[in-house]
Amino acid sequence: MNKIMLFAQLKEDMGKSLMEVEVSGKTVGELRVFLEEETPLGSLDGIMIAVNEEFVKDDWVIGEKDEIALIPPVSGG
Amino acid sequence: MNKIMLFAQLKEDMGKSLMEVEVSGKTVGELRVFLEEETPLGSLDGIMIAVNEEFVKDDWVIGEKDEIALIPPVSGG
Amino acid sequence: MDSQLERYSRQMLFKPIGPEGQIEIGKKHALIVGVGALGTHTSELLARAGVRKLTLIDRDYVDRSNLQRQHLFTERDAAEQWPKAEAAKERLKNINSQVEVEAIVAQADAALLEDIIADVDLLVDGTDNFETRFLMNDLSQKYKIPYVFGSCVGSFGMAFTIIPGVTPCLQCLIKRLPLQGQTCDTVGIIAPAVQMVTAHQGAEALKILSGNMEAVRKTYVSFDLWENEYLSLKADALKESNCLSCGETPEYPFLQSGQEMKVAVLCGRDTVQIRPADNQSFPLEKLVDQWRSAGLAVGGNPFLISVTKDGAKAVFFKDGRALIHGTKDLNEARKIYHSLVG
Amino acid sequence: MDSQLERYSRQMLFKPIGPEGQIEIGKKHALIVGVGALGTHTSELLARAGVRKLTLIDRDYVDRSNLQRQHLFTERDAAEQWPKAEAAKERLKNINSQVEVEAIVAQADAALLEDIIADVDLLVDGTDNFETRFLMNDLSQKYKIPYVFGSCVGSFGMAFTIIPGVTPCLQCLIKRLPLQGQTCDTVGIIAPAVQMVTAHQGAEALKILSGNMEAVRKTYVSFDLWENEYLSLKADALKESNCLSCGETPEYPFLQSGQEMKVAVLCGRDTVQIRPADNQSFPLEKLVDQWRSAGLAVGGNPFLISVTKDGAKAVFFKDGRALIHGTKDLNEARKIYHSLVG
Repeated sequence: MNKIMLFAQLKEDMGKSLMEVEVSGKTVGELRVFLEEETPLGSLDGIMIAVNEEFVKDDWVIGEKDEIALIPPVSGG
Repeated sequence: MNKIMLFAQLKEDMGKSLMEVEVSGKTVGELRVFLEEETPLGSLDGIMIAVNEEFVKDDWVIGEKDEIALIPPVSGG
Repeated sequence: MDSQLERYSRQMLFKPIGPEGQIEIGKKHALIVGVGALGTHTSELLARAGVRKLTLIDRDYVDRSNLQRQHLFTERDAAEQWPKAEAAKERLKNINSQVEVEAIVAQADAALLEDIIADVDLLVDGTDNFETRFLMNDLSQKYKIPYVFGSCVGSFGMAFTIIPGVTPCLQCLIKRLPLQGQTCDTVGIIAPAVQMVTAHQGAEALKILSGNMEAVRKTYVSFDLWENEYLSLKADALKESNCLSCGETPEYPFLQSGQEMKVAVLCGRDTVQIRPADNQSFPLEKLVDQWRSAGLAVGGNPFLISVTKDGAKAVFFKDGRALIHGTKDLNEARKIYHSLVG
Repeated sequence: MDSQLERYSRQMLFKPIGPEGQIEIGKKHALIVGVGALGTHTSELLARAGVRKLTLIDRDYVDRSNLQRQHLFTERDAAEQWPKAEAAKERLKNINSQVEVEAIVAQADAALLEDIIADVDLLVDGTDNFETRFLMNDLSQKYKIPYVFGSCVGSFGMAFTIIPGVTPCLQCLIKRLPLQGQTCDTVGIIAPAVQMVTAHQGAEALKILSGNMEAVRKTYVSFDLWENEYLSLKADALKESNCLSCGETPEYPFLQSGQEMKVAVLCGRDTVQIRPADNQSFPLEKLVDQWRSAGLAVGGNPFLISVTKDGAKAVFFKDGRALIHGTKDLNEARKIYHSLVG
């Protein structure tokens, strides 16, 4: 299983700040499509994705038990 | 091996913020004595010790690869 | 000890700065774009720390609803609707008369920023929108000036230090903007989240200004103070060699005229039209959810959405174009737009 | 919206607070002990957030070397040596005239604190010494009032929220004080470290005051902003069932007369004698290293050590007893003692 941490808008959309899914073997790009299609998160365009405390590109392959964080850049200041 | 993170005064005394030693099997109390006798840290009286991100008492036994942090409560404000 | 430096004694006692670092700080000029929550905190911090010069740019004036989180400002500043940059300058002069403070009450556009960039040593992010951030990012890359990014909303925030030639730039990190409508005007903001961002921005600024480049943070910090979460994320893998801002053949797109957000009064009407920059995605449904959730009146038809806020009515089309009714003031319209969209 | 509440609109838009939480905050009384770096930040934050009442206690006056990190104060406050609590009050009234601010210029001893504790809802740590912190800790336990601990030096700091009956107390966590001489006067302090502590203290205060107890942080935060380190450490295992402050048969040792640090003018001499409280270890060699490293003149003989700071000479004996020469002012002597020892 993989843990996914959600922040800000994404936490609101999902109704929780942590979800568990099995996405190992998928690329990060495939994870985006999966989450957009299977969850209430909606478009993840522009959301930064970190795997094991490191931001990675969409071709990165997720491993078993990898911990994922979805970071929406917010604009306030 | 165990990693020990050092902060503030302790970092100064040791000349570095991270040290590696093998102390698994020792209790935290024994770790205190070991560090006081074998390193430049001097008295660790009053220093808080965390193992794997959790503060523990002096009878706690350190495991292999456990990560240790020495936190000196500072007084400034 | 030099009597002018004696006030910084506690900062000089900090060994990585020391008297040498303090002298370096005292030679430096920081440009703070946006003097709201982040900008008031960082400008106070840098004025107290003893920089040579601070330039503050903000187009807005002080409102009572700013006082909950924007330091430097008082009830009187709000009652008199004093421009933020000028109100900040007045307070900063009382705090540290040795620091030169230049206040510019204007939209921070490419022309203005390129005009004043000559001797700037550091760019500090105090803005409330990504259009201005991408402009600062291009400026940082073109003139090789470190840029300390920061932003926050609710109890959530983030900070990252961009060193040209070393780290990824903002364009590498965020290719398309997630305009999901979480702004301080829709989901609120608590002051501790502001301070958490500025604690990071301030520490990075002091490292850079005192010449301690090796201490600069290499990770992207993201936190939620209400959820008690703190992440420190490596970002190197996102550096793009073909990035248009920091890559091998940079074009600095946000410094090119024609690329910026277009804001214009509609001829003969009390309405301003806004066309966002190209690289923004525009999920109108999410925006509508946010606005409803914030208690705003939302209407519309299959072709457009209208939302009313602070007496002004904004109409959004599906491509992101917006009409702000009830004003001819471009800055007022920008303010309403960013407060709704981000 | 109530026009009095409208200024807090961005805080009420934050859902976990909301209008109900804002009304709660507006009923609460926070006591801030120490109005230095931490205390000025947290008092500004809570005044802007709209608490009903703030009580500020500080024995000291504003000095120019405070201005580098202590918000609220200006050059004029330093030139006029205005008492910190009063200078803070004056500024806070300009920021939020709806908040009642009581300034007390005095040593925060047990008698004073027990006298004013009656309707206090929250204790906020702004002090620079552990003697006062242990006093606040006992007060927190005896009267069942949450206590938000914080401290910092250099770029290093920490924060922890103590909820009586739930979390360990300060006495459980720190049984003996490590008086290693790292104070803001010996190793310095940078303002971002202060803001990092107060961001945490402020968030915890808002949770508690708005009635969001389930959101209160359960971990002990410790960070170093220059080293880019942040730890969030579980502390439950340190709770002691036989703790004298929070255990099953509490004695609140720091509220007992005779247990506090003893400070007295020596008869007929321009000298104050200080005897520290019992639970302190006293590694004189480490202190000497710190003082030398801070550039202070240190002398001595096999029986005692003398150190000169700001024109005053302090003499330390091996058991921790100290003589502060050149003053008959107890508070001045305390200030010198804590600036050297912690």
